[in-house]
Amino acid sequence: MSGLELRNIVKNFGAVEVIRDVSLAVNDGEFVAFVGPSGCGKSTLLRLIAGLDKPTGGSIAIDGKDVTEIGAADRGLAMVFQSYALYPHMSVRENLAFGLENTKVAKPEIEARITDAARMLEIEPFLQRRPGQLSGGQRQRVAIGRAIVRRPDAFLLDEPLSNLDAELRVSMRAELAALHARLKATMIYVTHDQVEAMTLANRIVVLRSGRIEQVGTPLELYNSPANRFVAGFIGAPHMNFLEGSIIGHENGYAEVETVGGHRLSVTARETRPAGERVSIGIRPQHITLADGAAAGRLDTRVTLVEELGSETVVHADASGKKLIAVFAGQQKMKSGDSLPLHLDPAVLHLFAEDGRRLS
Amino acid sequence: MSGLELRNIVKNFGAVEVIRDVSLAVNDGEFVAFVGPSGCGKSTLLRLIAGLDKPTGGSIAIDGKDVTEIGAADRGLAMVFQSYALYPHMSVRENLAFGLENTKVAKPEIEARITDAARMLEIEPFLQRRPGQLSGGQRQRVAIGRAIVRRPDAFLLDEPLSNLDAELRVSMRAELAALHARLKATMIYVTHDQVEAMTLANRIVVLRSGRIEQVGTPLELYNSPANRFVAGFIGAPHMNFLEGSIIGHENGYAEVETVGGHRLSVTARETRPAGERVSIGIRPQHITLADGAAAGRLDTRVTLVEELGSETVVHADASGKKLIAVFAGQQKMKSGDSLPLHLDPAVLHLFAEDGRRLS
Amino acid sequence: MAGKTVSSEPPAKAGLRQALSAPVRLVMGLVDIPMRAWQKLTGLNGMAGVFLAPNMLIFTVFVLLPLVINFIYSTTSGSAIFLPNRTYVGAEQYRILFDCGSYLDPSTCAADTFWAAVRNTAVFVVFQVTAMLIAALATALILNRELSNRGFWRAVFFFPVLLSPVVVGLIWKWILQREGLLNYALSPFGFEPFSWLSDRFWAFFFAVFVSVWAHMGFYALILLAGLQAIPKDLYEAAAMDKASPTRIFRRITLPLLMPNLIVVLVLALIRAVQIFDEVFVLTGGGPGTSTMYITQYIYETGFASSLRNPGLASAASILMGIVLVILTLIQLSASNRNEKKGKRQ
Amino acid sequence: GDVRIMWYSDGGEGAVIKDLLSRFSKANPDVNVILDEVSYDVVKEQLPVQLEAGKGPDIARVTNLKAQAQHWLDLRPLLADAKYWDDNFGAQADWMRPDGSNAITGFMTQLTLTGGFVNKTLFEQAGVEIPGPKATWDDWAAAAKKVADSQKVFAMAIDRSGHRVSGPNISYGANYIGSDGKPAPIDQGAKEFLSRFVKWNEEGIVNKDVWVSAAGTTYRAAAEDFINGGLAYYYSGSWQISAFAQKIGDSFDWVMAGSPCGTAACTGMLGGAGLVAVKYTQNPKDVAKVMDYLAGADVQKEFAERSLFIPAHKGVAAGQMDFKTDNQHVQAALKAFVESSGQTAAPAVKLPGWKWSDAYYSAIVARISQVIAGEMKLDDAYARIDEDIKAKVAGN
Amino acid sequence: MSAVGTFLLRRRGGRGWHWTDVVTWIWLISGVFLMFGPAVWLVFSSFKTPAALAEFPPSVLPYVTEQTVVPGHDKPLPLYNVVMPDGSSRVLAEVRRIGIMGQMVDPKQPGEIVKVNIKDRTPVRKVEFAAGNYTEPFQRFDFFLFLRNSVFVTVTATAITLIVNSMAAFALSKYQFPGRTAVMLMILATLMVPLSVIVVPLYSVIGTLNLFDSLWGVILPTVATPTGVFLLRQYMLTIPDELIDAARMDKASEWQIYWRIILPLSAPALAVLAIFSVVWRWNDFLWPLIVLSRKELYTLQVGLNVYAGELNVQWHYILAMTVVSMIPVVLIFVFLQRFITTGIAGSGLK
Ligand SMILES: Nc1ncnc2c1ncn2[C@@H]1O[C@H](COP(=O)(O)OP(=O)(O)OP(=O)(O)O)[C@@H](O)[C@H]1O
Ligand SMILES: Nc1ncnc2c1ncn2[C@@H]1O[C@H](COP(=O)(O)OP(=O)(O)OP(=O)(O)O)[C@@H](O)[C@H]1O
Ligand SMILES: O=P(O)(O)OC[C@H](O)CO
Ligand SMILES: [Mg+2]
Ligand SMILES: [Mg+2]
Repeated sequence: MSGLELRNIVKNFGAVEVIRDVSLAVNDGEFVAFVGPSGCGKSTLLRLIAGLDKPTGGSIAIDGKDVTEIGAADRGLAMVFQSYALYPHMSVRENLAFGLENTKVAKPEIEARITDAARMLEIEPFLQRRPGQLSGGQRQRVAIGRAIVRRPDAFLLDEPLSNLDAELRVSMRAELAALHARLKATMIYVTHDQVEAMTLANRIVVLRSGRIEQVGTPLELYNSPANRFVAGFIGAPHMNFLEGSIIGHENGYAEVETVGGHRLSVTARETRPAGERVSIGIRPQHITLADGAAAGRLDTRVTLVEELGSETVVHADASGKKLIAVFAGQQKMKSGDSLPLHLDPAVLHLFAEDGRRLS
Repeated sequence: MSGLELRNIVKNFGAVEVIRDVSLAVNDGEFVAFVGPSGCGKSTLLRLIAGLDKPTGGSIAIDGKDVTEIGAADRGLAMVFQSYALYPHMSVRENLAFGLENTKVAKPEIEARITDAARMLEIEPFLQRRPGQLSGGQRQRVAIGRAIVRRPDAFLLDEPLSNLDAELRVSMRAELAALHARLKATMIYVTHDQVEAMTLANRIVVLRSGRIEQVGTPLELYNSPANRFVAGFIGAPHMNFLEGSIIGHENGYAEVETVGGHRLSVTARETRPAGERVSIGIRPQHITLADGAAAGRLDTRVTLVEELGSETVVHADASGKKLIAVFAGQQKMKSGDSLPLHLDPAVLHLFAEDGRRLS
Repeated sequence: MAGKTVSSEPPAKAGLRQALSAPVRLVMGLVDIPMRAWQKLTGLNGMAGVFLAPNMLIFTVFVLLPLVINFIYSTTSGSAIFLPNRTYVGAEQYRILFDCGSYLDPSTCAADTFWAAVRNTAVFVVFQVTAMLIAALATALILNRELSNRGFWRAVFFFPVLLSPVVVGLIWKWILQREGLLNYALSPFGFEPFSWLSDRFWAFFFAVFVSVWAHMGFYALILLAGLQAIPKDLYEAAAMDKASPTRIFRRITLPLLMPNLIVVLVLALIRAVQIFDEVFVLTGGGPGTSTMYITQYIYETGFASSLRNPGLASAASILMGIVLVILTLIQLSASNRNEKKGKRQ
Repeated sequence: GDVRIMWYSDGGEGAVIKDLLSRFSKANPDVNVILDEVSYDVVKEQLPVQLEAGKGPDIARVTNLKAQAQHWLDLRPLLADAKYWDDNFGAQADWMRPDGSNAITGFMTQLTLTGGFVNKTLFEQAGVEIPGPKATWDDWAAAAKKVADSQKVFAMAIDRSGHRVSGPNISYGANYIGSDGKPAPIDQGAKEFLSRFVKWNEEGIVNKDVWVSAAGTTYRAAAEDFINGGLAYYYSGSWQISAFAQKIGDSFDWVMAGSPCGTAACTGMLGGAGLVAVKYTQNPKDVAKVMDYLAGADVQKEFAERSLFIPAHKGVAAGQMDFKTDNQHVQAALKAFVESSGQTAAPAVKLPGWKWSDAYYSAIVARISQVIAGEMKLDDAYARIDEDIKAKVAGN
Repeated sequence: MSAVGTFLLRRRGGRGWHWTDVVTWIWLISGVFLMFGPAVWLVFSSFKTPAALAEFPPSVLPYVTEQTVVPGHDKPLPLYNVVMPDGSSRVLAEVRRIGIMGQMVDPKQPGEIVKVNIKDRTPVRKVEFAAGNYTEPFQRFDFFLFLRNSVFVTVTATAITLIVNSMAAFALSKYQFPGRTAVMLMILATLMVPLSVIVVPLYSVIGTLNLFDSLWGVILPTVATPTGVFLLRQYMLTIPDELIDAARMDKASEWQIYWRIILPLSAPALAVLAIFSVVWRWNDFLWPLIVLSRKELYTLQVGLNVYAGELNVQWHYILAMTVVSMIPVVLIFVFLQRFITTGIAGSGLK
């Protein structure tokens, strides 16, 4: 399997519109990540694909076959629920075996797959326990295991690693990638973790309030976000935006006046009338310290320093506008220091007032 | 409030030892993060502090008063449950109000606090909904809100942000920091997110299999992990470890032979006999590209490249040993490339065979 | 992290369970084959029909059909038992029941005993159901606490349910009669022997008391199961929220128990309206007709004497049924509102 | 073939009949007699349903004989000696056959007769003379009240039953049966006694509890009070004898004193249970064989003597009875009943075979107890009694 | 904590007695007296002779008058405490009673007859259990046959009740289909007319189906009990739908969801219904009475009822047999009540 196609999906809960006209095609074997702010409709979309809910409008096709009216059990998918939904009365082993028994997999094969999955998820010691006797992260791994053992044509994973520690998350990520490579199964993956989305996905779907904002490969989204929302959403800490207005255009560059009368030139595909409000985006990682009195230097004052060990996040104030910059390693800055910053025109993004990308 | 003291806490579930002799003092107003692998006992410890479970051994004191026998309701703490534990039959507003009504807070005050919390948590639109009608992240925010409105002397937060998107998580983090500053409440915070732990906590407690491995400020843990476990656990991706053996000592440096006969010198506090097995740790962010034929250069081959946009994670193979390196920005490497690496002695960590830190 | 108390079984016991479950699995597996086929054919909605079918079949034949026949009875007269031998009289039986000078004064009715029974039943139901609900709820709440010897305490309160109504009536009659245990126990305090059951108030009181005594365990058990189903973590959350026991009860327990409380309310009401056996043995409906309830009236009219009047009895039972349906509808509409509330997720 | 007998017991008679039947079985291996012992409820509530459905046992012990007469089998053509039956059971044959027929459907397993029991010891202790055979109800009431006052017990009690007060009613001249065979309105005779009875209840001469402590037609006996020595005079019936023998034992002396007199007679009420053959049997011949055996004089005598019953068999009753008990009170009481059965007034003999007697009994007991409970005036009660009976007649 | 205190582990944490603990205790203790007391009394009464049963004021323990063998008398004589005219009291045996005077002898000096007014004597009594109340019925009828029938009816009816009702309850709680409310209402509405009222129509149905005089005729009409459907349905409403979603994703058929997810999670409610069903079917009286007319098919309750005659009820036997027939249900209760434990349905969810 399994190409998946969503056509004009709409889903309402009573008066609440949760999914508004979503169309998307997922190729067979593709790894697609759904990202978007909390409550944007990711889980709902997953449930619609799974067949657990019926869309209010639109249709869903799997492998070209319309499955809109087909029940969840007959769509051949496996799902990791955001809430785990483990069978509380079954041991971990039984939880894992249940789906296999349903599809009449032979006993030894079941045994083998469970052993396999348990090793991979590091839950061997708990196979005899009930979900109620597990920690949050252990439960989550069982939930993943339940989907994995099934070896379905397609996986639907709803924030499967959210409750795991960093180390485990890295190894689970690798396991999922390996699994994807091995099974060649389509995977649809909801996550809030940028690293997961960036490293695992072939394509990322950015959702916002039930609409798709952009679909693209991770680097496409990172480097050329279609609009200000995507730009802000992809990348952590989020992109800094400086409001400003067009002064003029020159060789594909737009001259923009921004905070404190500061002028910046940004690549621009379109010519916009002078005076139009635009915003300039710059990722915190792209901000560098200005050495000396270089042109384009932006004077700021440090308001907060967050030491992450491997990098330092600096919150700075530029004429009342808050900026975040990330510097590698541990820096000797502290709150109140003055901080001259350099914004390289090459890494700036330009967005129109309606959020559309201009650069 | 509220100094907290745990003295030799032990907790068993039947035959399973979950917490083994944990002693810890938390100062009034301190922000302490509990981190550790999934299943290490963080939630259990939190529940013990809360008074929801009784320790099998040891005692708990709050503000110097032994509260081991005192019930949860009388300890004056507020908790965000890992599983949320929202009241399913109450609207979000009622969920938030419940704790306040219990303590006979005046109606307008309740109203004010709910409005406040709802704004901060961005859940105003859902105040009339039941938890069942919310997304995972929205529920989690309600769970946080329930604790926040109470303005207790101490907070216990069990992975409160795990289901939120990156952007929201950043803003929630800031809100929690502000709250901590404003209320001066003690906070105990379980998290799997390194950034949260590093940025929020005054001190981090690293747990492993029910034991405390190290307690210290974030940078202490990052820069001088007490042992190999802590070193590996703090920092993402995790620290690389190269097995090797002592060759000799010289001016506080130890000469170590490691993979592929490669020799490295590392600062060492202790002199260990030559031939002893040790391991050298180096954080992925500290690995740099070797320019030319510099000494100490390590020849590796790229096996996997993960592009995160702002940085690139490179998995490399050094004579059969896997190494991970993180480079800023987007790199032009691809799998199979040869990659000469430089390991600066200044950023190397040395650990004894039993894991103890030597450098 | 709810359910910390769930303990894993010892391996031996688990093994036994597995062994025992093997035949069950086999049977259920066999049933699954046609079930799956049917599901393929009809989808989920068709399955609802399958699950309902056995019950509905038995139900229609053995419950619904007799009820319909019962209704037809109410339109006939005579003492013959089987329908074909009876004469159709239309609404005559209902006319007799409703032939009243004033509905407020039973003595002006042709069927004065019927109306007296109706009035008695109404009063009885109000008090009995209230008392029953309170007692059952209190018992369930207390049995829900972490008691040691749980089985023993449960048995204590459930025990009377095991007794047949006749034995129940009899035990209490022996206790309450003039020369009974109660008077005997009271005599040291200077009480003169008193015929409790010959006094209108006390007879009513004990009719309520004994019927509550006899059935309370039944409802308490239903409520107990409901209480145990309330997730522990909500109580933990409430404890963290500094809720007092009363507030936990009002705001957590009560609303989450609602589905089961509705069961108890509906059943208790229906059974209170139908009260018969134990009160019949206890008071016989006396003193006078003060504890004569509607079912006793029906029984007396339709079955007790050799000159039965099943038509009139059926008509009375149909009227009673209609009243009950209305009362139940009212309760259920309340429950439907609560159904959504009580749902987790 | 099979012959099923549905049988209920009030006391030890089940064991006796079992014994007798086993003798029959030995002698008649071709007839398979099965005794289904049941509670009286079965006979009262289940049997009618079965009968109307054309099913049921082959033989049954029944009290409601007349109303179900259409279901009984006419044994006359099947019996070896119908005349024997007519001679010995003819007096009650009408109770168990449709009006106007001459069928032989069965026989009474026992006769019961209502009458008064006296706690002799209480009378002695109070120094009150026990009233003589011709004493009236008023005399008894007066004497019993004296005993009651002196011994701090209740004076009198009458079972809560329409049947029980009908004897006294008839003694005061009551006649329930109208000229058309349908129920007559309640007459002065009945009112004579009933008004007395109500008055005695109000005055505490009669223990009010008995009648007040039930509604409708529910039967309530006052035997317990008597057994416990708390009652001077108890008007009940012959069936109490064996229970008294068992429960009173040696606690006090008691005697059976027949029925007190009214203005018209000194009668009790007859009653009893009959053993009848059921029309729907598959083996009428075998049924007749069994019935014939059970109706035999020896069998009848043994049954009565061992069960402590008053025999219905004329020949046996006329002969010398040797009741199997060593309790002299019982011997005496049984003899007294056998004797007083001769004094039964004509209307009292007729009532057990009258279709509407039950309607009359029920109405009386239901309404009079309402009067005693203070729910109703006596005159209203009389009116209600007539209406109730009318409704019953109309409904059937 | 006292020994009593350890008997009751309190749920609310903390030291000392919370008011809820006090209420609990009062309730439990009065429960023992009020709920259990009459039952204990019932058990003791079942060992009483008919005379002792009829006795007022009633005693708790079964007493009989003590007897002794006195030389010169064939039969044992009853013993009495006698208050002598001089105020002293003696234990004498009564030879016979004439009117209000008893003729007594002192067992130690058999020759001399003492005349005593019966008001001055009280029987010397001892506790004695009338085992005959138990043994005689056993000898008299086919107890084990009745027992077998009862067990068959109870077990079969309970099994069918549980399966059929839980299936219906599943459909009514977890499916949305048109007419769902109507079905629910119809099921409930039939609770409204008591069995005793529809006995005759039911009898015609049974007759038509040829189930008369068959244990199945006893079983079938009772198994579709609305109580069970209603009870189970309301309980199943509390099982999170997400578990069913998960099972559907696991390719479970609806039947598998029913028996592998819903049934185990409804265990507490099923246990309650099983207890009820066992109690009901075991104690059923009216209905079997109607359907069964042959003693080979009698259930215990029907069989035991032979002691209820028209004019006389032999309570001593009935009580004894009530106690005997209660034993199995008590045991079953004790076994099944274990399953009424913490519902765990919520713990698989976040
Ligand atoms: N009832 C129980 N019986 C046995 N073991 C249990 C029980 N409950 C929890 N455990 C075990 O105790 C350990 C600690 O659990 P805890 O929930 O405290 O972990 P945690 O640190 O919060 O993990 P996570 O990050 O995954 O939430 C786990 O290994 C878990 O399996
Ligand atoms: N039953 C319901 N009634 C009304 N609104 C609902 C209901 N269920 C969900 N919603 C709303 O639908 C929206 C989408 O929910 P969904 O669970 O799909 O979000 P999500 O993208 O998965 O969020 P998260 O990352 O927080 O899990 C949310 O805003 C939620 O409040
Ligand atoms: O009508 P139900 O469902 O209450 O069932 C009651 C039992 O069958 C009584 O025996
Ligand atoms: Mg979600
Ligand atoms: Mg945890």
